[in-house]
Amino acid sequence: MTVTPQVEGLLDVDRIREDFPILSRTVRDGRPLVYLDSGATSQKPVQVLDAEREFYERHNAAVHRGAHQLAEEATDLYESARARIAAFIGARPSDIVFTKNATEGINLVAYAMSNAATAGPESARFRVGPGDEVLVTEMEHHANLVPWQQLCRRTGATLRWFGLTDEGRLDLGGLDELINERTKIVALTHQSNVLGTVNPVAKIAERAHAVGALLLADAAQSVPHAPVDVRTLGADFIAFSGHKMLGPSGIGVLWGRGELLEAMPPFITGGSMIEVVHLEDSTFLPPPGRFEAGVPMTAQAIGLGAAVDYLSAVGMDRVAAHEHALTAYALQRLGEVPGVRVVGPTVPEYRGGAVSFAVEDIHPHDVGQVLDDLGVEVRVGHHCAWPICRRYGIPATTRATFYLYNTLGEVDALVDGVRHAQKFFGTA
Amino acid sequence: MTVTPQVEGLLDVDRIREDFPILSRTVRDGRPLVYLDSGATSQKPVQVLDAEREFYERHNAAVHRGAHQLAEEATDLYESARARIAAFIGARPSDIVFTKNATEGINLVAYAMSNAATAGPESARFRVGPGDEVLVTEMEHHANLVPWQQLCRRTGATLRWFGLTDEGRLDLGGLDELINERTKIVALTHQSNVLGTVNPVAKIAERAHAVGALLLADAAQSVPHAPVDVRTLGADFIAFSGHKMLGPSGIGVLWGRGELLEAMPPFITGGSMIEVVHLEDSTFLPPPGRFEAGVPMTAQAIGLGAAVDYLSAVGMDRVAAHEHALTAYALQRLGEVPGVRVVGPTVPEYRGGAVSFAVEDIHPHDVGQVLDDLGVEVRVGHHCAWPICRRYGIPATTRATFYLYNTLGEVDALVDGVRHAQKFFGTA
Amino acid sequence: MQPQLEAMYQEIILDHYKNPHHKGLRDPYDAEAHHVNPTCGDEVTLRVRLAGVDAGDDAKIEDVSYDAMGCSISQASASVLTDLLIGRTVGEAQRVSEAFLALMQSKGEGEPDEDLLEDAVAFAGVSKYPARIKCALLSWMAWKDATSRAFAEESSS
Amino acid sequence: MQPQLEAMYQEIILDHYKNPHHKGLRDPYDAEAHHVNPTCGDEVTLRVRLAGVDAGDDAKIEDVSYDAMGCSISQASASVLTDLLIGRTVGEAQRVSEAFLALMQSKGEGEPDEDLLEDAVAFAGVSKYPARIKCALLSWMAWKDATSRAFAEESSS
Ligand SMILES: Cc1ncc(COP(=O)(O)O)c(C=O)c1O
Ligand SMILES: Cc1ncc(COP(=O)(O)O)c(C=O)c1O
Repeated sequence: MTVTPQVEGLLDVDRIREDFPILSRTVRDGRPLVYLDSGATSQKPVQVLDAEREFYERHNAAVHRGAHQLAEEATDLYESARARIAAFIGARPSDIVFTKNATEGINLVAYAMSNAATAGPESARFRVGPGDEVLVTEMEHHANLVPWQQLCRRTGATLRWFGLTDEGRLDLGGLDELINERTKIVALTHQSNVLGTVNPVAKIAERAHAVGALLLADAAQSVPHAPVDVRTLGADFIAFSGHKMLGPSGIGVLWGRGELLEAMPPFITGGSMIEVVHLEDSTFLPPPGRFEAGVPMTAQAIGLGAAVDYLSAVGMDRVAAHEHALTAYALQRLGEVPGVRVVGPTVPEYRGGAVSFAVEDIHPHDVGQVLDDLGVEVRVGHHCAWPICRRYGIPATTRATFYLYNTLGEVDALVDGVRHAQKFFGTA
Repeated sequence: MTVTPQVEGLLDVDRIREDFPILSRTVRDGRPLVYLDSGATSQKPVQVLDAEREFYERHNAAVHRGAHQLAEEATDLYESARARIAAFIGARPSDIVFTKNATEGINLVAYAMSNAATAGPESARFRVGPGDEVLVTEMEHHANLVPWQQLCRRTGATLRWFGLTDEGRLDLGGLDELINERTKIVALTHQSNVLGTVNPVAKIAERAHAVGALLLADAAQSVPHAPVDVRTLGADFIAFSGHKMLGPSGIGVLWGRGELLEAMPPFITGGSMIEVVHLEDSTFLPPPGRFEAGVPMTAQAIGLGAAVDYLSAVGMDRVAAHEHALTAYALQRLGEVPGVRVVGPTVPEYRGGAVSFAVEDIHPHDVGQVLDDLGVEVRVGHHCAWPICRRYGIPATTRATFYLYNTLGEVDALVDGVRHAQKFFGTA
Repeated sequence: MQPQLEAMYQEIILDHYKNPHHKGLRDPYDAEAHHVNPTCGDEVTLRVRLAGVDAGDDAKIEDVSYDAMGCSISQASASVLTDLLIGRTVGEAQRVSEAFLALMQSKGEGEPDEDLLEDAVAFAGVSKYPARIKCALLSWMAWKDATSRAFAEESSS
Repeated sequence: MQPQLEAMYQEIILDHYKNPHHKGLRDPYDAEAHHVNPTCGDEVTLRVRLAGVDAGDDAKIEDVSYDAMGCSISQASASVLTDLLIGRTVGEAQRVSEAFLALMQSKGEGEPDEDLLEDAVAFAGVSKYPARIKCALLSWMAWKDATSRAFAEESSS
């Protein structure tokens, strides 16, 4: 075991870990859990679990529908959560829509764009058809790729993409050609869940706006890990998931510029999003109501409200600094292991804490199996971003991701585990 | 106060109520809570809350994605919940899809039908276009009306509907004309959330199938309150919500016949629903995976699993009998109050426990306010089924809905409250 | 009868509800607005008749007429609105409207200006019930809407 | 080295992984199938060559060749498959395949038939790891698929 060095910017992890009951459990024959898979989903502090339970035990009712006291209390809690979550990203409460996950948020925009074809003239700017272009990148999570493929399929528009450099950055060489007057929307990840790369959203948005295109940033991996302010980000829409940022499963957020949401046709329709309903036809509420059909994810929104309170109390800049330190340390230590190749930027600048790597002559599944056996839980596979694997000519990767509750010692456990795998398979 | 009579079929409510912490709270200046709004959303037993919490504190991970122990445990719990929920309605596990609520389930089918236009030939039977007809009823919840209006808007198909009789039943006089060879799908509620009416789904399905049409039953109000078996119901699809059946918010179910789901194009797309992804195009998993994009509502599915365990332990036939007794009693006692008119069937046969009524010369909002002041929580308004109000020429109704934790004494409190409102507003 | 209930349903409100003032749609009018409360289906159609539209805030409200379907609170509020606004200038009416809105958002803690709001102070108790605030505001929103339409039509003609 | 890990990565498995049998795609063949594990991206392309396709279950498996990209478990499993199935009749092979599937679903509790499964019994430990079962089954699923294609092509020609 390596002696843990003194590193700047680390949080008081011992105290934080007390809030996360799962982190004190053991796995596989009594090994302490080393959870390095927060990029897939994060663990939850008791504060979040308590907020949800308190809601169910004291205030549960259908929001925005009842006139009785429970319904009032539930509505208040739900809308107060919306206000705090909005503030967390510098947004107005009426500009955030609750979805079940980031995936639904992205689909909402993609479907609104095809629905614009049969909506009123106020939605004209969202219409897409043959000749129009939709632009993504080669590093997108399937959640920010497949919905756009399907939009193109429904409308006859053309899908194009930014390629990647060997270092795991976007290749912006063709920026001005790729974003042109045919481009209707640019959909790109703010932070890659595989490479860790943080993309220059503002710069790309500037070009997109210059040609009248919209820009959606997939913020599923950025909002949980660093301060994000929609007033300076440059994007017109962002989507993220609660479960990756200490919140419950089953809740996500779509933020959009007010004037865009205002003009957008609905996606999922039903109760609570209507203004007047006749059998023949209906009219719809202004946002965010227009996009929240049915009884919503009430307890989950309240849980996510508690999660952003928790993150704000720690401070998102401190969360980012902590992860930056862990990432730098992981890049350095993995770099020292012969036969290990990091896929993605090997410097901690403009990158977040997703560290993917290949171990020579050992398939990631086998690396993961050895790590799991040691209690080190990482993810292996294509991480829902298959085109990245194709781009770098690898079948899959092993990926470690960090959060505010991880330690340098856990990075050591990862590196030790990789060396163990090499010994086990006889490659080193 | 009335002396509570001896009635057949009642459950041991005292014991049941101990499982529901919220039912022992007070509202408005210390009044005991009389919760008669389970039709909007039900309360949750500790068994459900414990199942969710236990998941988060012990097993939380992203399902179907990881190879480590937590991911295995989470996947097992999620799929075991699916199997038990499927068994609860007599279905195969692979034929149920988790959605965020019933509304999403209905939208899934409606969007799959418009997506069929640009999907492969296997989806041909779902295609709709000009000349085709979509059939609903005048008693639909907006969740089972607006998505079909929008499908017609997207595709140019025509929306038609069954009217209602003065007694609050479907007017099936025009059955053979309304369901004809142009009909692609019939979407109707199994049990009305306003009138309480239980519709003859099997009979209507028989006619629909005879002309090659599909039938979707909105089971949001039936599955929570009575035994439902998809093998005998006659429907091709049913949708329902967890939050109305003791489960958490943020989870719903769409069931479909296996061979239909198999042939249906996806709705929401992204991670976890794909087979192979290229930048240009992707292929999709078989059901149910194809319809579950993104990290799912894991804890909520597990919570809903605990809810169906709870309901099964009580026995759905006994739940139905209990509600039947409460409903009969409520219809009788409300019938004795001068100036009160029940909207919907006034006999408890072929009806569930939603009792809507009008109080002469007092607006439902005002009735509801007086009741709320007494701790009796009912719903007032159009209950997301506006066309019903138009049909019966009333602006809104007051609605009481019952569940397994309600008592005859609570029905008495409702009736006493209505009389109190009449005194307060000087109408009796 | 509960004290809370009495606090909400002040005699003044019940009086306006039972005997609404200025009810019914009247001609002539400059603009009309139809507003609906989507949660409960309450509806109001409201017309305004202004004198001197080109005087802006100094235009005088000659008439406000309405037809409404809804609960005691929304009905009484419409009736009180007509009492308060007919005969005032648009500028004065806006101040009244803002004061009423503020009262409704006060969660039962407001100190209403009786001189300005007159009978409308009776609605203070309503502000404790979020679901009913919309009822109280329905006709006020329709009035605002109708008034801005009246100005818009004037300026486009 | 953990006992659990050893139980999974039996020497036999590691041997087949490092020195796979019958690897590579060969001609002639009657049918080919390409299978993918969507969770991790592992892929196998597998060809079968039958003698006497019209004999049904009595047709003899002359060759099984494959190309695979994936982890030790999926590679070793493909190698073991070829050892077990080449030279058998389709009917016998189906029994082997079913026995292997049953072993994989046994959650580590299976009592594998050593006479039937030979080297494949080494995969018993894999059945405790749900995420790896798919790896072990990948080539078997491809074989089933290719075989039924071979029959389908025969009957349609
Ligand atoms: C008959 C009926 N259908 C559909 C729904 C919609 O359910 P949800 O809002 O949970 O999607 C409801 C409840 O609101 C209902 O009562
Ligand atoms: C970059 C990125 N985008 C989108 C998603 C999709 O999030 P979810 O599955 O919660 O919808 C994820 C996580 O899986 C992600 O990492």
